[in-house]
Amino acid sequence: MAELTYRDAVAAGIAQEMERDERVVFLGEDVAAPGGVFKATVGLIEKFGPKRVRDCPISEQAILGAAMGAAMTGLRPIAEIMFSDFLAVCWDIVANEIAKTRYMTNGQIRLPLVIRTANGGGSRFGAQHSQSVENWAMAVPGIKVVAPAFPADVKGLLAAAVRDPDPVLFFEQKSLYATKGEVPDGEHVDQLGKARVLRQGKDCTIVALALMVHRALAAAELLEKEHGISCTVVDVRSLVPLDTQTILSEVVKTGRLVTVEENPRLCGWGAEIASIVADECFWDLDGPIVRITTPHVPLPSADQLEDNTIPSVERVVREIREKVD
Amino acid sequence: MAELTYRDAVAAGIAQEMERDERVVFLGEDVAAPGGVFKATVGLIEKFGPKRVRDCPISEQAILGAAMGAAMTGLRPIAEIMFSDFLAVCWDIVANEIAKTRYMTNGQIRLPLVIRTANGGGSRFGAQHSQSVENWAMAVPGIKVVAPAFPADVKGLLAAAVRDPDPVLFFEQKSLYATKGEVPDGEHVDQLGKARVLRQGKDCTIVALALMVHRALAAAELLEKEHGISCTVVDVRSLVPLDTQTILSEVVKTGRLVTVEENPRLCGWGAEIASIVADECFWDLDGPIVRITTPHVPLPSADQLEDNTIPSVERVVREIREKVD
Amino acid sequence: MDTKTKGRKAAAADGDIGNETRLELYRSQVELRYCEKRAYDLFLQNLIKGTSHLSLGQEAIAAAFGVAMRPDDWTFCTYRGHAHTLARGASMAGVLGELMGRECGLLGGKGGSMHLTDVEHGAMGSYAIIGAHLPVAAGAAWSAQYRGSGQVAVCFFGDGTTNIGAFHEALNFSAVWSLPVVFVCENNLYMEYTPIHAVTAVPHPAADRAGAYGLEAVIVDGNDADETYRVAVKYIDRARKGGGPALIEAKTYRHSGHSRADPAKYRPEGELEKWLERDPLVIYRERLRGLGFAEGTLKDVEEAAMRKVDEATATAKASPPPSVADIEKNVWADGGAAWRN
Amino acid sequence: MDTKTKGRKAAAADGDIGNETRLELYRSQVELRYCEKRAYDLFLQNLIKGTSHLSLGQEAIAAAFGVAMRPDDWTFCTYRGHAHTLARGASMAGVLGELMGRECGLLGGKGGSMHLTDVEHGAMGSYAIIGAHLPVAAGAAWSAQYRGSGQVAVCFFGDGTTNIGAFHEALNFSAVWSLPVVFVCENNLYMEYTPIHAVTAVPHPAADRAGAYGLEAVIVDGNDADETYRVAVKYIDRARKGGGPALIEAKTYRHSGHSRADPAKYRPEGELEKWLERDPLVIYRERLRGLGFAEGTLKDVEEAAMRKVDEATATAKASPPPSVADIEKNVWADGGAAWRN
Ligand SMILES: Cc1ncc(C[n+]2csc(CCOP(=O)(O)OP(=O)(O)O)c2C)c(N)n1
Ligand SMILES: Cc1ncc(C[n+]2csc(CCOP(=O)(O)OP(=O)(O)O)c2C)c(N)n1
Ligand SMILES: [Mg+2]
Ligand SMILES: [Mg+2]
Repeated sequence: MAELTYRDAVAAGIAQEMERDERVVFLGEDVAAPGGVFKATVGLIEKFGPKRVRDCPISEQAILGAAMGAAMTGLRPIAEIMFSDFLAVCWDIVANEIAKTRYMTNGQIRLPLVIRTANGGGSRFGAQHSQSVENWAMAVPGIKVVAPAFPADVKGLLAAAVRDPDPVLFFEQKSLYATKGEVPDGEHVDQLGKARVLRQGKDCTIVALALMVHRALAAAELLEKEHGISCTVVDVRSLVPLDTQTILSEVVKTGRLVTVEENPRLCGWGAEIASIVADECFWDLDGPIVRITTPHVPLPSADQLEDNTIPSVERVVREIREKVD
Repeated sequence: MAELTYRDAVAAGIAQEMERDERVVFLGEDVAAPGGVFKATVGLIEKFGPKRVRDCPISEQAILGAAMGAAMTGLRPIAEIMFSDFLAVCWDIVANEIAKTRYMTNGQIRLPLVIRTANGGGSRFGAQHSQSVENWAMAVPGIKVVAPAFPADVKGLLAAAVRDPDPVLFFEQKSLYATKGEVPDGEHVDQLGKARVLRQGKDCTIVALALMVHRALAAAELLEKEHGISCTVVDVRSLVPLDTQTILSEVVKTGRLVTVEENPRLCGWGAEIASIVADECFWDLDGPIVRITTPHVPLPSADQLEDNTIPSVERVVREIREKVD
Repeated sequence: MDTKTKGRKAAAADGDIGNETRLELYRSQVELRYCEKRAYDLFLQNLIKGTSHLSLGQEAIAAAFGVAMRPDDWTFCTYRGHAHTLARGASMAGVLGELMGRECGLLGGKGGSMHLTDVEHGAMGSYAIIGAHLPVAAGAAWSAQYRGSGQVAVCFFGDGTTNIGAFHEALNFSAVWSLPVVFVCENNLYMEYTPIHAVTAVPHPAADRAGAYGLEAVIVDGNDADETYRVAVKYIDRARKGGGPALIEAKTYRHSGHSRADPAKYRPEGELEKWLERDPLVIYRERLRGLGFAEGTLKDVEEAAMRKVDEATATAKASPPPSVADIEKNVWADGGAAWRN
Repeated sequence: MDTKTKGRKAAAADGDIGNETRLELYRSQVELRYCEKRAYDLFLQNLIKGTSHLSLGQEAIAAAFGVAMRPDDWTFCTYRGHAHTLARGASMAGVLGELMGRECGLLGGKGGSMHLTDVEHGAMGSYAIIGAHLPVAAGAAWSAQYRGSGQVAVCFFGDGTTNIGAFHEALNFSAVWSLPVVFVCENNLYMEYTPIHAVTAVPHPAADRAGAYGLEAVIVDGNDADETYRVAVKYIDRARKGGGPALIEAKTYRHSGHSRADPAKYRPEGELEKWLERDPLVIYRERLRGLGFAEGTLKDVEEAAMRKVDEATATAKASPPPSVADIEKNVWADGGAAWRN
């Protein structure tokens, strides 16, 4: 096991797949020679050359359209959209073209491609460079949605996404790029659609994603130590496909569900999970379902404001203490 | 009271507001001389002239950008996006610019504008011309979201949207354009953020929107007559602001919630309402929350397929009989 | 004449087009015309639901490119794509069946008239959101370039499409990467109901923009199959040899309304009549007669085309509607639609 | 000199610019330079969090337009918008305060460095998604045209922005509607870290596209405040009189990296040095000296600017962080953030 940053795990995952499969190509803005604005793709151009690692104009529709056209004709492109907020400028290609084409053509066209993008807040970048938009993607049938919290998952899930025959939207939380973690040596390929139980408790099941997984874990620790509340923490990892088996069985064990979401409240992925649980585990619930989310506001920029907008460890502790007992 | 079609109620609402306020202007593709592809804006160019009613190039970003720039400098534009699916090509202007600008500028810029768009299925147009994307809009803080089911609401809510100081996304269900209903004579202005209880029952509260309101009503009638199940039907009308007071109090009365959504399942508005109810009405619920939605697939085109994809009256009846008793 | 030969002929057709190719161009145009007319009749019989966008009057372009392309080249087109899809060799019953929402439809009824696709024949999809397929065509061309396969992507779209952002991005992207893609703007003077000149800053919506991407301005009479064929061969061949993309503006006119619902009342008086005089089929038939083609030869082509259309219609009519079970099929490559375990 | 006068002067400045305007141009450039440098120092002291995009080296353009515009004209700019916002008269403490995330910030800390806005001074926002503000500027121009107010919208953006769809849509739209909007492309040779020539099909990313919208190609030396001022006056004036939009390409260079995080190692050796010789402030100072401006006059300007920057810094530093209660304020016009009752 080597220790890698979340950032380096991105490059490692891409490199692993490019090495084994000539069809894997990588394109984006400032990704090749500059190695990406988050330095997550440093070294790829040196290793694989400018034919396979390509810098693009500021043309997100062209970038994703090109990935789509290449995927349907035999390549397996990885496209970077620098910030997930910019998915809005190419949302048509994502939601109307990439996601729907296989179905509309009754399976004639397959689109094995990955869209990687830096998602989420914490960097004081303001409301147009900090959104968590994995719920935008989850709402669209036909595209898989992955959001890792740890370096090992970054590499393993990215590899799985590249090998997957369907399009995958891969959300990297930008505040996590500098975090470190153990990553298995050698080829590492994980499986899409599997949540992971990071901690077992008796009182409450916390379901979280990406950056919020870290806060949920820290909160669970505090709740246990200081308040005697024992929590399960589930890292969802993949929103589509969604590992409802794991989530439902963990909720049944504790009788309570708390979701921790970085996205603004309305129509977040937590709402979807809440609605599934409120249907399928209704008789197992011992109390209300609690959603902890960013208030339904665009994300403010100043540190003091941003830190008090995105759910913090303290807020998770506080809300669980108040609402779960 | 005059009887108007849903379609004519659109033109009537726009005309009413253009008459009273010089600042109201209207733009879109094929909306002026041609009167709109759904014929919902026939007569406006004749009444208000080409300075206030304008045909645009196929440039949705320019259309909504222009509406935004005009709104911040004193006009009150109504912009048409022909099909709501096309919101994807200008999603940046909607989600990143229009929705966020007031907040980001700390209130310096206000954007009194309305985006009207034809939403939903039923016309065999296929997956790129039939989507119900009101949940896309609901997920974005900073924009109000309205979806009327009846001609009177079309006129009244459209007028309210035009007079509202904030941006409003106004979803017209395209299968409803030909339907008729009573519309109050003279000036008619409704209020955003108010749901309407269309029918009171004892066993179950059905919450629906737009086309699904009609199916919920028909289903409720059948359930009552043929199966002795008595349902409340709530027409949500406005997703943002959301009239949680009405919804919660109606759920409390029956102890059961069923949402009927035209959108594909994941992250639909019904999930949001379910999550609110599962938190705030938990102790009042007598059974699981049921969501009836389109399966999580792009909408197929052939009549046989489309009719069996969007929730039908029969399906609502069946699911309520199976799950609510 | 099999499609392989077609390709080779086309590439050699710099000088005289040759009578075999001419007959092929005629055959294709006639088939496209008859099939579209049949589609219109099927509407009137209420056998086609939903919308539909006919290319009546624009057949010369689809035919010319169809004949000029190599079988492994790729076509990308719009909702107005029946002709382009057929011109690549797609099954006519598959096309009409799809319009009618039948099981035998190219897309099993899932896509409908606006999304005709036949990957086997290189028809890589019909796209119903304006502009979206231009970058996709660029991507296919990139894949050809990457693999050195010599394939070319041909992308059809309308005049109105030149005003949307994706057009601009795709053209610049293709030019910078020198991709083997030929963009074909069919300028039929209207977006939906609005004349293109009312919404466009330049008189030639495509040709006047070519310079913005370092490309030469190419305008062709899209109602003349020969002229269009020559231009098609020239720029497809250039792209194939690494000469990069082209942007071609083909002047044409649609005889019917924008879509099923449109009576096309916005046309100035006499405009349609003027263009009917330049009906590509009439022009071409007269030309072939002038070149010595026997009346009988042309009649044979026409009758064969009509038989083909009749047979396709019968097949499509006989096909059942798709099964309701199909609804949850083919979202994913595993054949299903599961979003959960 | 109040802003009203500025406007009138500018409109008359067809021939000689006049010494008063020259001094104003110098004053503005010096203020922008000093303030940007201060912003950089504040980073190094970790008083500015988040990102920040400096216009060091590009001040002549913001200054020239700032002086040329009428006070009720509108500016639309990008994340690299400190200079453009200041040049319209926005409070320097408001700008620095926003960068530092303080209560006194123009946006109360909500927007940050990429979204500077001061509606009172016609600075209608800084937009951080490439291309988005071009259509918005067109919309403001439409509103001016509709109301006959004679206002003009000026929209700044970079070379890299010319390759995104919104650029194309906004230019065509503005040209077709003949809107009073002046688009100003500041070509500083790079998008973020990628040279513009590597991703653009034409050598002059804006000027070579003007023809696609029926506009004349205008290139100006963006490091020469006088030349830029003349061009600004000419096209703003033309737009004001109903002559429609313009697209101006101003050649310039940024002295620092793209943003705070960027050491700009991708630059070829000697490039920065070459451009530093063409530093707009150095050029302009020399020119004024050559025209007979006394050393003392210029020193006065410089010292006053430094005092202004120092005072603004002190004010911003003294300002508290915004209140946490602000988070749920100003989503809606009622001042709140409620999405439910
Ligand atoms: C993004 C988008 N905007 C609007 C439409 C609606 N629409 C469909 S066809 C059309 C006109 C297209 O005109 P043109 O490109 O000239 O093609 P033609 O129909 O003439 O072949 C419009 C506006 C659409 N499908 N997609
Ligand atoms: C749609 C979109 N894509 C990418 C980015 C990331 N980005 C920010 S600035 C920039 C480069 C812009 O270059 P240019 O237009 O030349 O402006 P400059 O920074 O040189 O002033 C990029 C790619 C963005 N903000 N928005
Ligand atoms: Mg057209
Ligand atoms: Mg630049």
